[in-house]
Amino acid sequence: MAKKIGFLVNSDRCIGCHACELACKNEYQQEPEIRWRKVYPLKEDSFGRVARGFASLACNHCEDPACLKACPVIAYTKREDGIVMHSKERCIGCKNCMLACPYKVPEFNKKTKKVEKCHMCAMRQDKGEKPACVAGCPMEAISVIDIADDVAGAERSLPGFPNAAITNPTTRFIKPVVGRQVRRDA
Amino acid sequence: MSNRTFDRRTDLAKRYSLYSLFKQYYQGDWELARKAATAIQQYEPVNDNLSSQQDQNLDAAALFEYNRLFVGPGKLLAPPYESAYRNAQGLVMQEETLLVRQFYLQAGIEVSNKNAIPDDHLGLEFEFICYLLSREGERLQADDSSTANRYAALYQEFCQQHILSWVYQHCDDILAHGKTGLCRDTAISLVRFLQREEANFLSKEEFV
Amino acid sequence: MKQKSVVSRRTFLKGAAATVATVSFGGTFFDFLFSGLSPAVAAETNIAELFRSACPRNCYDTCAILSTVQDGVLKKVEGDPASTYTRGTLCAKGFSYTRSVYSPDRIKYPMRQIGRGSGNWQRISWDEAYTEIAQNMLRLKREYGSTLPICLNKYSGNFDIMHYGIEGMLTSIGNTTRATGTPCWPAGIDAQTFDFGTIVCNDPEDIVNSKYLIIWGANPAWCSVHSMYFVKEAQQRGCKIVVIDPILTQTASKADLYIQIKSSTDGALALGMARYILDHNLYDGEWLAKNSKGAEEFFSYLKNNITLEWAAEKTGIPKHIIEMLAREYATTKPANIWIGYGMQRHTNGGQNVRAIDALAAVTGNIGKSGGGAQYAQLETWGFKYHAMSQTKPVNSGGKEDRAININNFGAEVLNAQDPPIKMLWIACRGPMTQDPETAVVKKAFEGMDLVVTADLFMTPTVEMSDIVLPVTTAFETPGVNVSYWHYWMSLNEQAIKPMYESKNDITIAMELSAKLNELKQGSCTFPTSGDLQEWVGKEFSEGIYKQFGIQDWKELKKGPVKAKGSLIAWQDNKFRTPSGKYELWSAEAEKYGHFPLPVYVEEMQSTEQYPLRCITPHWKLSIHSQFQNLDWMAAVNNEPHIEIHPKVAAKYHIKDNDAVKMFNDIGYITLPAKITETVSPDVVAVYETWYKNKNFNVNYTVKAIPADMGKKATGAPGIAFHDNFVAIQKV
Amino acid sequence: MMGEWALVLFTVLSQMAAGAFITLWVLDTVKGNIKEATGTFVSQGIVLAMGLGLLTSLGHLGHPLEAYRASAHFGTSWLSREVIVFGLFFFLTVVYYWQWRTGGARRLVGIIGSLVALLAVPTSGMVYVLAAIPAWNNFGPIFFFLLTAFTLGPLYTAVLLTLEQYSLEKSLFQVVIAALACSCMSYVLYLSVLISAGDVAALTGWNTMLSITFWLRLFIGWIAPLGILGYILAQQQWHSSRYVILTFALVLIGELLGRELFYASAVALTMFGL
Repeated sequence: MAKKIGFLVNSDRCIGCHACELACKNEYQQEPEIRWRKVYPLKEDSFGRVARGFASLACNHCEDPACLKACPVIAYTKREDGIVMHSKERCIGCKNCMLACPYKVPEFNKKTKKVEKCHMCAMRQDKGEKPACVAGCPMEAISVIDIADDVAGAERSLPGFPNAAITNPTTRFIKPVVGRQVRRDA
Repeated sequence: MSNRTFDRRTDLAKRYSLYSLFKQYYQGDWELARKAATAIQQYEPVNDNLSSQQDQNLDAAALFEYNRLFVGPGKLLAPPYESAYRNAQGLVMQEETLLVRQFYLQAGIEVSNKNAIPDDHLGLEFEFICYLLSREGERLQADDSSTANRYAALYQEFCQQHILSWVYQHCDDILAHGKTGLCRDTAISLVRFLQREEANFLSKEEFV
Repeated sequence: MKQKSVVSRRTFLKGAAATVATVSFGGTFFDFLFSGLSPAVAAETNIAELFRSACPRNCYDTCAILSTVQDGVLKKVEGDPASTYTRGTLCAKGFSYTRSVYSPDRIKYPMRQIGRGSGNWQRISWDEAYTEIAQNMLRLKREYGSTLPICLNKYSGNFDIMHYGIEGMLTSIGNTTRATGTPCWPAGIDAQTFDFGTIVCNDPEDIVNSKYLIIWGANPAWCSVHSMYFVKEAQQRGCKIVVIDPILTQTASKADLYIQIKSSTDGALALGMARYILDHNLYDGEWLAKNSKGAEEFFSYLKNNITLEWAAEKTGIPKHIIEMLAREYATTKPANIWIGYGMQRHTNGGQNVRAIDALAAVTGNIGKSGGGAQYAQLETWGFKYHAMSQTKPVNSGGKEDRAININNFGAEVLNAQDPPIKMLWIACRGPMTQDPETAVVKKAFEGMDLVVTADLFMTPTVEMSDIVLPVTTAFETPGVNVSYWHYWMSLNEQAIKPMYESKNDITIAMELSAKLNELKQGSCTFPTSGDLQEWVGKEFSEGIYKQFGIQDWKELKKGPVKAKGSLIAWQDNKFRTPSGKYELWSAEAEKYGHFPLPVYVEEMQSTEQYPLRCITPHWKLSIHSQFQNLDWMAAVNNEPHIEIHPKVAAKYHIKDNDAVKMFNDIGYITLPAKITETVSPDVVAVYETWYKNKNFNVNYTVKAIPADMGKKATGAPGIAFHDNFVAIQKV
Repeated sequence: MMGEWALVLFTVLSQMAAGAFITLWVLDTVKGNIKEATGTFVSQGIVLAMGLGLLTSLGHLGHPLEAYRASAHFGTSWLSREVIVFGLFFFLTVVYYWQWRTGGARRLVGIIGSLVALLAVPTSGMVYVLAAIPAWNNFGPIFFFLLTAFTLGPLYTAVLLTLEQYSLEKSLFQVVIAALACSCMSYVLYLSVLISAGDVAALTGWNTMLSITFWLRLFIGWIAPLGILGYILAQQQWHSSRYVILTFALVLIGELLGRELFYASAVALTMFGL
């Protein structure tokens, strides 16, 4: 059975520098408002002590994708390895997938009047290369893993991440650990 | 020479000279642009004579406005680049510019200062049209109407695929930001001329 | 009437290429002359070529880049995997380079502003620009007897070695005025110069060998992204990461222990720890005896003047924490301290750095892998500076170049006398956005006969100039780059042709020199011609070849190279101080009017009227005024904000995202509030950068208060950027 | 979220057409006193409304010309099912109109058409029942879409009938009053449930409550028409077309405003509070 892959987002290593987001734009030279990968700031007190934390998210390539179900023209297909592909040719720009996706991943391109989203650099991975965001991350904070093997400390969600039960995303997270703090505002 | 080809040649000559005036207007040098703009008014008079009297300080204002619209150094108010209107952020040397480059190449033409001046600069696009029209005229003279028609078809294709897809918007920007008569009148004349060309394409559909 | 057709019949498209050459035929109204276009020569080549580039920005990491070019167009940039420091990655700014090379806002042609600041620009040719500049220079030389009225303000916009040709250009005209010093790191450099003799740091890849690492007033997660990989690696190998910073920065969020010290009291903490180390006999007496000078005096100063209670009260850190910190630092070997640049931008910045250096010395951590007091290094900058070293013309008036303080530029330009300053040449700099007291800088600009600025974009500085010269980006011109932190050297090949009419600064120097000599023979010694590649080659010295183990600079075309030896600072314990030892007691410091010992100097305090300290660190998506104006960056964030502690915000009834006015006696800014517990209650944080079309410049509120040190090594004291006291109110 | 005019128009018009079709069929079977000319006119009005609805829905698409492919994924996509069912319904309205005109056997088509109409409106509602949008992830969409059909539909038929001088029945207006009252009460109830539910849903609730569109919808869409209908019944004025047309207009505006609110209220799940 082909291995099912997904993103591992290690927010403990991530320093919120947006290199992944810009590496993706640089690879595909997209329009500025199109952001296939976004670095979301986490609420500062979501891990006990206050800290600046981030989660870098693109498409979660869900196991039962809401976009695929909602799309009236079958523009979405899920590959053997789990990557959810979107076909530019089939899309008619009805934006139904944008409503259905709990993670607001599909984006409407005003020029092509169609929706587009991250495809986990399927072509690069087929050539054995890492996705542009993974290759571009200076902290090696994001990687592609086989979701079958359990990575130490990997969880299915982060505080603030929409309920994973809806579409069963393949993205796995590692929570940041915040060290001891000697503060003067107690 | 049947009078039909004769009319076609004089019409072609008029269009050719108008295009070369617009080319001169857009090639960035203010003196040439000013002369071209006044010449254009003879061909395509914008008859509200209010704006026709040009005195000295109005002329300086026109120069600064011309630069603010097309040249710089700040953000261009009406950038004379097709990519400025075809991709959201007006980035040059992207897909749009390269499509224009392929079109030039089809006709055996390329930008002499390649990769320094974006291929889709309006001055260059008009120059390409002048080249096509001149080839058509030359072929007509040599009575080789089949090649002439093909140049005319190439011109029409280039106009529809590129010029008409953005120059109207470009002229709207000029009218929105331009205050002095000169730039505004040239923009109005350009719009009228292109509209006639467009109408001309439709009527020519049955003719060719 | 059928004319015999001259051209034989061929298929239309194939034939078009051939007939195009015979196109211009005279006599008919169809004659057509090529101007911008020409017959196509080569068929379109769409094979992708790879070029070695290097990021020349003012940044610790100076990344090696691989640029992909197709048919003369830069398609994308990637990190060069050959460097073990950047490991094939860039940062957000690096990845956005295609947007600056092809930005629609780039300045395309030389232009002349009719009425400085009026916004009315006229396009001029390069020749006209050179003529007006040269005529002005010669006129000033005639009127004032020397070229001293011409003042150059150039610094960190582009640290490519070739850009030192700009200084060379000014030298080749005669004695000129130079904005000297650096706003960035001078106090720290002087401090380490008094202690060690100069600034040398370990190879940052060595951080993984540290067992204890204090990151003191630095935020590598924003300003040296690739170092954070090694900090994380060290942490995973068991190294304890301690971050000391008034703001809980992105780096502090990754620390094992974060200490929210009161800003500008770092010296007190260091001395408190030193006192503890002394009392508990945790110092390395043997190393001190052999390699240091003034240890006894330092210890007696500690005994008589420093108590842990005082240090706790001064720094706001509980005594037991200081004791724990001192014990852990002294007993875990090797222990490393990374001293940040932000921390030395205070009126006692230099003295604080010396106190921290003393900690490393007292505990014998100097010269050790995984140890030391890291600040910066200029060891890999031993080039010939061929482009910079020009000879002054024989008839140039004045004795020598005149230095004015870059950190008080506006005032010093206005007050300059015999001769006054009448012309500015600005390159690789943005005084109108980066200098303190912007109003004074503007006044200085207004008083000039001629202001020439070489820049890529329409910045506020360009708006205040008469002539703007379009310059090339790093991808359009050859060069070579080294870093002030890591030990790699990267060649910067010319990947694409210069866009529009932009030129490289060396070309500008050559052509201006030609024009000056044309107008008045012998008025400029700068060579008037030369291939830029050769210019790069001429920069390489024997020392560089030996240090990097290469025979010829063209080997760099195969990839960046790393310095071969001396990657651990002061390993041989030979210090470049007068005594050859680590000088706790520095006579040199005394000579420059400082205390010989790293004693504590009182920090600047807030006032009744301006109770809050405004810290203005770098912004993560820009380097000063670069990058934030690009569309991709604006898509991520296009709004400045002021970070305020919830307790402070409550006092002023400010809620998240409310518009806040931050002001003091010289200026004010208005921007949205961000309520966050990551700043301390007595501090607000506003990140300095330039937003393209926003009237935002935090420097409106920053006074040109000099830092304590900087004169010795950099020619002028630094700026106490973070001693800026403000008040806030809800708008 | 997506206050798209195209969707507002499409949903309101299609639900009106469905309601009108069922009303016409009920009147025709129960009363049987509708002349063929009148029936043709009314059914023609229904075809027009449904056709206009389908046309406006194209305005929402990035590529309208390829809308025909939107029925491809009926296996899982409620949008495909909506396209198919309403497409079928539109076809049936045309056939029904044809039967009225040629006097053919319209009973059968009427029954099937009404059933398809009853199926179409909830299908259209299901498109919006999404886990990603808490405010919609309940019976709300279907319930309110049906209420639109049963308030606007009968009134639209009533207007068409009065234009053909057909004397209307009191019972029709009673149905409309019941539907309007039910719609108003359940919406207020729905809002209070939202507000008490907390975080994202509460946000939606408050957004709606505080918007002027809500208050306009309340007066124009519910209070004014109910007042008029009450007056009509009290004064036995249900024959005069003036009142019927006025009520229809008010309810139409009310429903359009209501639908605008419905779309604007779609506050999706936030990502890390953004």
